[in-house]
Amino acid sequence: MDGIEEITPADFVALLRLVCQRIAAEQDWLSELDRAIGDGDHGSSMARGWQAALDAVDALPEPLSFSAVCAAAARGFVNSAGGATGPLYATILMRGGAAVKDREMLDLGALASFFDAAGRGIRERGKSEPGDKTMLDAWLPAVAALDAARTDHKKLAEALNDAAEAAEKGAEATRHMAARLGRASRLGARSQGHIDPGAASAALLFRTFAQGVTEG
Amino acid sequence: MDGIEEITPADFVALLRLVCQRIAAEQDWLSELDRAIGDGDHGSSMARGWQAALDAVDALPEPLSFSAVCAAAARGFVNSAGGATGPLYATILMRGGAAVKDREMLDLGALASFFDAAGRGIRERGKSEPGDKTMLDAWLPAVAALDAARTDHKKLAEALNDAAEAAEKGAEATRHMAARLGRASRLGARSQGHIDPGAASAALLFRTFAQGVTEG
Amino acid sequence: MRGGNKMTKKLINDAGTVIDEMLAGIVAAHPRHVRLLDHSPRSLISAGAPRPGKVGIVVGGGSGHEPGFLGYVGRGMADGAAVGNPFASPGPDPIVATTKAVHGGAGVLYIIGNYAGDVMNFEMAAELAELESITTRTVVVTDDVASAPISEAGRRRGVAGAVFVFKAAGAAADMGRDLSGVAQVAEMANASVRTMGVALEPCSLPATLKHNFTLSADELELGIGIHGEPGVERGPMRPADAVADAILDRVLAELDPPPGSDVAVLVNGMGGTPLMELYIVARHVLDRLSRRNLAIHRCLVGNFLTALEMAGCSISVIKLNDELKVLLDYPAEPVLFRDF
Amino acid sequence: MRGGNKMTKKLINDAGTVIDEMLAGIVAAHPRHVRLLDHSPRSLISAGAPRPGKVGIVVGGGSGHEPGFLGYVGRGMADGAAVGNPFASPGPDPIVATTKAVHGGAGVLYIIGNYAGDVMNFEMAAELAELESITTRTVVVTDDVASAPISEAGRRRGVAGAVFVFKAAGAAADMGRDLSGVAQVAEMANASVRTMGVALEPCSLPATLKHNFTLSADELELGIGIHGEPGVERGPMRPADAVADAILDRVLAELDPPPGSDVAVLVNGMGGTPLMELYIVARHVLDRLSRRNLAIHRCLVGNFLTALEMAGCSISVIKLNDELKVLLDYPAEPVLFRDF
Ligand SMILES: Nc1ncnc2c1ncn2[C@@H]1O[C@H](COP(=O)(O)OP(=O)(O)O)[C@@H](O)[C@H]1O
Ligand SMILES: Nc1ncnc2c1ncn2[C@@H]1O[C@H](COP(=O)(O)OP(=O)(O)O)[C@@H](O)[C@H]1O
Ligand SMILES: [Mg+2]
Ligand SMILES: [Mg+2]
Ligand SMILES: [Mg+2]
Ligand SMILES: [Mg+2]
Repeated sequence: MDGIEEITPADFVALLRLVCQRIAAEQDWLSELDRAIGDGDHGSSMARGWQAALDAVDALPEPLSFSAVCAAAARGFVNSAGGATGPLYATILMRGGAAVKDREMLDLGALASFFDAAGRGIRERGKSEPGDKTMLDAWLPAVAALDAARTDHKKLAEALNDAAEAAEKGAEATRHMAARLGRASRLGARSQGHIDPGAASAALLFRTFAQGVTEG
Repeated sequence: MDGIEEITPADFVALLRLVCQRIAAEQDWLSELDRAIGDGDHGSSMARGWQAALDAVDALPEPLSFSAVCAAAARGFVNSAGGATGPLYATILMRGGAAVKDREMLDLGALASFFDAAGRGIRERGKSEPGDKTMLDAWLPAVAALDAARTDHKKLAEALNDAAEAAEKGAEATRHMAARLGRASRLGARSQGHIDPGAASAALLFRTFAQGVTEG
Repeated sequence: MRGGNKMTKKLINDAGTVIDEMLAGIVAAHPRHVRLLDHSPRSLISAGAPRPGKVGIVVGGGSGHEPGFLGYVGRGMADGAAVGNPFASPGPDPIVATTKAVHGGAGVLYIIGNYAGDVMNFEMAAELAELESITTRTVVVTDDVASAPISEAGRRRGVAGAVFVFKAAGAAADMGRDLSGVAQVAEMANASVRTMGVALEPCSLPATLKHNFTLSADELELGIGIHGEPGVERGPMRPADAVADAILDRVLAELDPPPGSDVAVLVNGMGGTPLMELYIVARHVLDRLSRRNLAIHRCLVGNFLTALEMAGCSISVIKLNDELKVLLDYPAEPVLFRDF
Repeated sequence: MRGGNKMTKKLINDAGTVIDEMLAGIVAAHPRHVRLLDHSPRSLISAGAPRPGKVGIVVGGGSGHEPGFLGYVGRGMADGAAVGNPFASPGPDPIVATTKAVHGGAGVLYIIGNYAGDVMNFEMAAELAELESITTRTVVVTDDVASAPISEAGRRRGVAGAVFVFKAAGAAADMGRDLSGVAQVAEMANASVRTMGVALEPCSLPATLKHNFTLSADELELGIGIHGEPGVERGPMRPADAVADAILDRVLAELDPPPGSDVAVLVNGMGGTPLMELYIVARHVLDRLSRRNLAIHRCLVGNFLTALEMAGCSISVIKLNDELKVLLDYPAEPVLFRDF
């Protein structure tokens, strides 16, 4: 997909498949992060969720549409991942899919609205705010970076690279958060010093999209 | 008691007290032995039993008699030691005490009948035979050594030293036993290579008697 | 000390099939009391459900807390359970399937612990049930005093106190109360119970076989969660009475039951702690409550809501009014407690 | 892997007082169901005992097997328990005191496991009871196929199969049979049941806080005893189904129940193994028995006779005739199973 400026539904499925592989590869690290401040299952939940999402997508009849792919992936994900990640990624996929449901191809603008709608979905489903030390803290900076890149007329690959960098910085920043709200605050000061696992996996998702578009 | 040839009830109590101390000191080792082929409690059972025996004896009114001392010790022991050792040592003390109940002092002959009656008590209560890899395998050689020493007109201290050596050899010999009968046989070949804990503690008892009489 | 990098051992065949095999074992062992839905293998349903006109009660959450959640299915308690993977909420599909299977026309009450995953999945399921014209209500259990200050009690985790909530609500439903009445009972029970836990040793998930935290040989963790979430204090090992006191201090400070009033108590094992230790703890708890001139209406001691093989316990105290006393005494037949 | 030289952690105050504190906890938690004798604090007596004309049943043995032994005190099972120290038989005094407290004029049956200490202490107690004109009979449970070959079945250890023996004898006594009739029932149950266990991890005594054996990270011990006595094979870890098969092979080879006959099953946890794993094992056991065309009359799964915090389980199968079926179905209220 090197240099491509538009993503077809098939490209999109290919990108989701890369995410699935990347998450599976980083599964142990993600669970390790969750062990520090949660219950240690984030890696396995994500891996299971994405595998089920791809299985559901692979069972779809041709031709593929963004909304069919997103709906199937959401349903597969939510019923397999379990935990908080399930409904959050289901909401991400459903809201994102709804935002681009009439498109045949996604350009940078469409992809930005996909991730923007997804981010609003996270906030609603999770009743969470930025600074709560959640995946939002990686997601929202990435959405903002995509928006900025669009204003600057950057290429899709470059824009996604900016988004990935912003998400990684956002994830890294959760290390120092001791949010008043959200799960982290239950641990008090002890949550500080640890990256939020959901933020870390969200950053992996943006990084994988960027690499997928760049390297094809 | 160095060189003494007769044991008073008070001497006897002093010897039992030494046994109690010695068992307490070797408690961990005895439990270690029991861990290998049993349930790992022989040291603590013996230590608890002897402590209770001495407590019961210490509560006796003066003047002391062998039968009163033995009965009190037996009852204290059996209700505290628990496990197999409780009724076996209770039987040892009761049968031994009965064998010398009319004595005011124990010479070598009387002490030999004490231990001989005790040995027969073990066999009856335990329904066990020599070679079953039990305390009997230390006890009976010690009784035989006392008998031989008496025939040879040895001194009490020397006779008890012979008994202790015989008991230690007997205990050591249990290492190679894989008895057809008795608890050891449950383990099959795996019981071989381990000394029986009850034989080891019986040998300690004879050794303590020998040292007590020799060193005072 | 457990922990570090060593692998744990489990009597399982495959980490991917533990839940389905466990459920198959449960229905094989108790075929007259529970069944699984053909079309939804993670839905355990009471043999007596649905009962026309009775409010259905659905419990659920992650697995690994057994007899937690699914074990409370049975007459007088829950009508069905939606069963998640180890320590992970079930998805909406099994929750909706369970809801439909236990719906007797009087609506369905969800009773769940306050975990983001459970709350969001049951919320999605409730939206889907609504589409099929089934009215649901959700009561979120929040009894763990260690998980947030009282000013934010709504954010607290749900732990073993849930057993009292299940019991009270199950009795109310069996007595024929309507959905809002049963929900009210569940809310009342939840508002009356406080719990705090302690861990001596960690647990491990089937998928990782690794301990989910590490305590050194002379440490314990006060305020532990039932998934091994960190507690409020990691401190030195201490005698059972001191552990019980540390927990009771916090529980009683909040609950503050007036002298002469009735309470019920649950000393709950986390999975790996022998009953002997739980009764040693119970002795001190009951002693202290009695010295405070409280009447012990009922005391449960054992493994009621576990965290796999974690070593430790939790102590729950619930303040009782006359209504709760009647409800806790009402007969119940939860499937995993039908021994004799 | 547990084991080696590390110290274990326990929720106790003092190794010397664990039993008395546990007993105090049990009577405080269940005051309407059991009591301790004033003059014999290691004698736990059912609230309903003695019942004039009923054969008294006394169980007992070392502690550390909870709910084992003392937990089976209650209507329809045992009338009293003599409670020893951890893994050590009670002495004759508490046994005699228990005997006198439950004697209703119809004699007393002792049901104990086949351990030298228990056998000798109960024998001494029986001699002392005889002096006080109380007739006793003793049935020694010998269900552990791993502990001796069939040719020496009388030397076998008594393990979890004892639960079926308590249940059958308790029902027979409650129905009013005389001493020899109740003893006969207990002998019949003992002759019909076979058990074998497996350990994944060791346990530790309160007095030592040291593991009583060591298994490496990929080992298990087949045929383990309930005190950690070595088993018949130390071998590599394997899937739950393979473990169950290794046990069932030996149990069924001896029991050989004819196709079409009835059996009951107990999948017993050793103390540290989660219920999830026990039901995974139960699934395979029940599946294999069903494929052999046996009818599962009843299946118990849980911690019934434990070895402190040992990880592992045992599987018991009992062949049932019409009489045993009735006796196993008879109601019983053992004190440590009165949850709801
Ligand atoms: N209410 C919420 N809003 C947004 N994100 C959340 C919320 N709750 C949890 N998360 C995210 O989910 C991650 C945990 O996911 P996971 O471990 O899979 O679920 P669980 O917490 O149920 O075990 C957290 O690190 C956080 O980023
Ligand atoms: N039937 C028996 N006859 C003689 N000695 C026995 C018998 N049974 C056990 N013993 C002795 O008791 C010892 C074990 O004692 P202990 O560990 O205190 O009791 P338990 O075996 O009940 O745990 C054995 O090593 C053996 O010497
Ligand atoms: Mg998690
Ligand atoms: Mg022993
Ligand atoms: Mg989780
Ligand atoms: Mg013992």
